[in-house]
Amino acid sequence: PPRSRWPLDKMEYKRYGRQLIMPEVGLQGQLRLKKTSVLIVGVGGLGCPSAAYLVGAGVGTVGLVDGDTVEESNLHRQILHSTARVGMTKVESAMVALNSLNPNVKLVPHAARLTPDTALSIFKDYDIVLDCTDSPASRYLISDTCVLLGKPLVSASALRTDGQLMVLNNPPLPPGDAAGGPCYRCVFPKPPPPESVVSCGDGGILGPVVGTMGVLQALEAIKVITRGVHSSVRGPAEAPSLLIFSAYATQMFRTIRLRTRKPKCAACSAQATVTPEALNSGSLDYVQFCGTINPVDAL
Amino acid sequence: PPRSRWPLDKMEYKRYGRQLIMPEVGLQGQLRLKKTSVLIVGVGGLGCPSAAYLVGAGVGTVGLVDGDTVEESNLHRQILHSTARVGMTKVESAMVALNSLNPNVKLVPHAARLTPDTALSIFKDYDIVLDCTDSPASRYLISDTCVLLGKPLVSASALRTDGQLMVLNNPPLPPGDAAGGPCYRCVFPKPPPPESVVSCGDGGILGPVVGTMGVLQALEAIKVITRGVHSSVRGPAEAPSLLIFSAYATQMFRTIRLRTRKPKCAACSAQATVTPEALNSGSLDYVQFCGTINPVDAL
Amino acid sequence: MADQKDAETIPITVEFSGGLEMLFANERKLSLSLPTKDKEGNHVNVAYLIDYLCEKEMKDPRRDLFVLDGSVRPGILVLINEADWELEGEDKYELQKGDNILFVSTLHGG
Amino acid sequence: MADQKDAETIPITVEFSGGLEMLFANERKLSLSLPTKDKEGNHVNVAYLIDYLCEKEMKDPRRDLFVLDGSVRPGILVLINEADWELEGEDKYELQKGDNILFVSTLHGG
Ligand SMILES: [Zn+2]
Ligand SMILES: [Zn+2]
Repeated sequence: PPRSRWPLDKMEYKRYGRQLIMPEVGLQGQLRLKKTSVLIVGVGGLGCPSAAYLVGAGVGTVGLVDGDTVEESNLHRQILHSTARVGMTKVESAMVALNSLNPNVKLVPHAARLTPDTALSIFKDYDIVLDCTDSPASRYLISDTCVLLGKPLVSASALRTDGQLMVLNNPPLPPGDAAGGPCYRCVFPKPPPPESVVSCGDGGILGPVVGTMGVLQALEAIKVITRGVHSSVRGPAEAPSLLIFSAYATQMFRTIRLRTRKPKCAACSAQATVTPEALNSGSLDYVQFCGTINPVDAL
Repeated sequence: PPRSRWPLDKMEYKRYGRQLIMPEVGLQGQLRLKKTSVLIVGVGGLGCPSAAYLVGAGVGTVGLVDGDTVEESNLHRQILHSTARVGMTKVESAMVALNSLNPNVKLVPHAARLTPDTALSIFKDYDIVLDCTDSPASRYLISDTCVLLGKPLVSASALRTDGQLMVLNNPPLPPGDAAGGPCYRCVFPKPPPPESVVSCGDGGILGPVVGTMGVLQALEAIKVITRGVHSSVRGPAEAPSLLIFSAYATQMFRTIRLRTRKPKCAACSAQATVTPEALNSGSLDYVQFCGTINPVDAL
Repeated sequence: MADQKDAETIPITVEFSGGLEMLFANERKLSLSLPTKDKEGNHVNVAYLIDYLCEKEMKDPRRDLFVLDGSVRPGILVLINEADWELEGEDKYELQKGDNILFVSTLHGG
Repeated sequence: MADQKDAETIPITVEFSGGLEMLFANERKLSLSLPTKDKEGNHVNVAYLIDYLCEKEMKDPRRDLFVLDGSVRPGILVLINEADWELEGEDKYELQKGDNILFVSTLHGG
C-alpha cells in the first residue's frame, strides 16, 4: 500500500491523543513506543499493572514470561486476572485482559519459568526488560542477561508495605564501558543470605503497594522509550537512583542516589565473569548462588 | 443460618490471605474492609485503578458515580474499560471488569454526573469517599458534601506529568471542631481563575502518572478503613499532608505538611455558610463559583 | 563593615510544580540570591520574593496566572521548606539562607 | 576544656526500611547521640555505628540478619544522607552532626 502522509492511523491519533499532545511524548515518542518491544518477566502483582499501562500507551510488542497459573490468593493484587480464570496460566489470562484493552498491541506469550538456558534466546528480541519477579535468583539472572544483550532494565520489588524501584543498565553500554548504567550486581554484588529473604506468600503484601511499584515501572519504561532507548542523540540518562516506598511512613517516597558501575562488577565490568558462554553452559547456577530458604528462620 | 465460629468464609481467608497476615490489616482490618462502603466519584484515569485495588482488597460495597460513556481516547489510562465497551457508560463498563475481578463485592451504580441536589442523598450511604473527578466545581462540591456528612475524603488529581494526593476531613469531625482534618476549602479557600484551569483533554496526561495517583488513593483509603474510620479508639490520624508527584523531576515524590482546619473556613468551621439547606436549595452554584473556562487562554 | 553587610545576599531555592514551571521558561528550579533588605530597609520576605519573581524571572506575559490582588492567585499553594506557608506566617515570612520555596498549582485533571 | 570536648556527642538519625525495622523493635527511626571518638581516639565512623546498633539498639537476637563478617550483610544498602555509601567512603565515612543514615533491606517480592 502507498505510504500514508500521516505516520499514524487516524485511530491511533484518537486513542493516544492525550499523551501525544504532551511535549514529553509527542509524535516522535509515540512512534518510538510503537516500534519498541518490551519484555515483562513475571505477570503477578508488579507485572499486571505495568503491562496494563504499557499496552494502554501503545507499545508495539509486549512479551510476557511466567510459568505460574492464576490462584485465588493472587486476585487481591493481580488485577489483570479474574475469578473465572483461576487455574489458567498467568500469561494466557493476562493476554485476555490486555487484548481487550488494546487489540493493536502484539502480545507474545512465554508461558514458562525463566531459566539460564532460555534467558538469552527470549530476551534478544526485545528492546527493554521489566523485572517483575519475586526471587533473588531471577533478579540476578535477568540483570545478567540484560547486561550481556545491552538492554535497559526496569526493576521493582515489593513486600508487605514497602516497595523499591531502580532503572538499571541505562544507558545499556557494553560490559567494561564505565559510562553505562550500573547493573543489579553493581548495587548488590552478593546475594542476601537465604534466611533473610521473605516472599509475599510468607510476609504478606498490600495490593496497592505492589500496584504502585508496577505502575511506576511502566512509567519508567515509557520515559526510557520515548527518550530513545538506543538513540545516540538522546540526552544524558538520569543519574542512577533507587526509589524507596514505605506506605506507612510519614514521607512515603524517598529517592536515593546510587553508585555508578562497579569497576570489578562480575557482570558489567571489563573483568566480567558472566559471559554468554557461562550462561548457556549452565555454569552459572543462580539458585545455588542465592541458596535456599529455610522459611522457619526467615526475616 | 447459625453463626460460624470463623468470622470470614474459607474462600475469604484464601483470597485475602496475603493481606490478612500483615499486622497492618489482620483479621480486624479485613472485617472492617468487608463492612465498609466506599464511594468513588469519577470512573476515569483515577477511578479505574483505585476501584480495581479496593475491589481486590475486599471492601464490602463500592459505589461508582460517573455520567460519561467510554471513549477510545480514555483507554490509554482508564484500564478497567475496553475497546469492545466504547460507548457504554463508564459505570457499567467498570462494573463488568470489577465483577470479574471479585464477585464478592457489592457494586452500586450511579450513572449520572454528580450535582448539588443529588450529592447528599448519594453520599449518605457510604463511609468514605474518593474524589476521582476532573474539575474544580466537582472538587468543592464533593468536599462540602463530605464535611456536611462527616465522611473522610481521599482526593487526587493529575495532569500531564504531575499528580497530587491529599486525605481530607480526616478525622471527619463535625464543622466547628478544630480537631477534625482540614477540608478542600481550608487548603483552597477560593477557586482558581478559570483561565488557569487545564483539563486532561487540553493539557494531556501520561497514563501511569494518573494511574499511580489512583492506586495511591486506594492505598490511603485502605489505611483509613483498616485503622477504623469511625472508631473512637483509633490512633491519632496522620498529620494532614499533600503528596506531590512529578514524573520527570529528579525527586519524583515530595510530601508537604498542610495546615489544620481554617478557623474561618466556609465549610468546616463554626462560621460555616455551607449547610445542607444551602446545598439542597441550589443556592450554592459550584459552576458559577468556579467560573467558566476560556480554553484559548488556558495555562 | 556597613557596606559589606549591605552587599550580603540570601541564597534560596525556588521551585515550581503543577504547570507553573511553564510561566518560568520551563525551569522547575531556580537558585536565587536575594538582597537581605528591601527598599524600605526591611528584611526581605516571601511577598518580596513574589514581586521579584514577577519582575525578574517570569518569562510569560500572563502575570495573572501567577499573581492576583497583590498575592499569589487562588489555586497556588506556597510551601516554605516543605510546609504550607500558612504554618509559617504566609507572605510575611522572612527569608533565611538556604530556604526552599515551592510554588504548586493545584491540578484538577483525573 | 578537654573534658568538655570529650563529653561532646554527635546527634544523628538512623532509619530502617524494607523490613529491617523488625530487628529494632519495629522502630523505623532512631535519634542517637554518639560519642565523637571511639576507644582508640579515632573519629567515629559508620563501622562504629553498625557495632553500636548491634550492641545497644538491636532487640532481635538474630544478629546475622543485620551483620555478617564484620559489616552489614549482603542485601542491605547503607545510605548516607540519601546517597549510596559507596559514594561516601563506605564504613570509613566519619559521622557528622545531623547525618542521616538509612539501612535498607532489598525486597524480592512481586
Ligand atoms: Zn554491574
Ligand atoms: Zn474547611
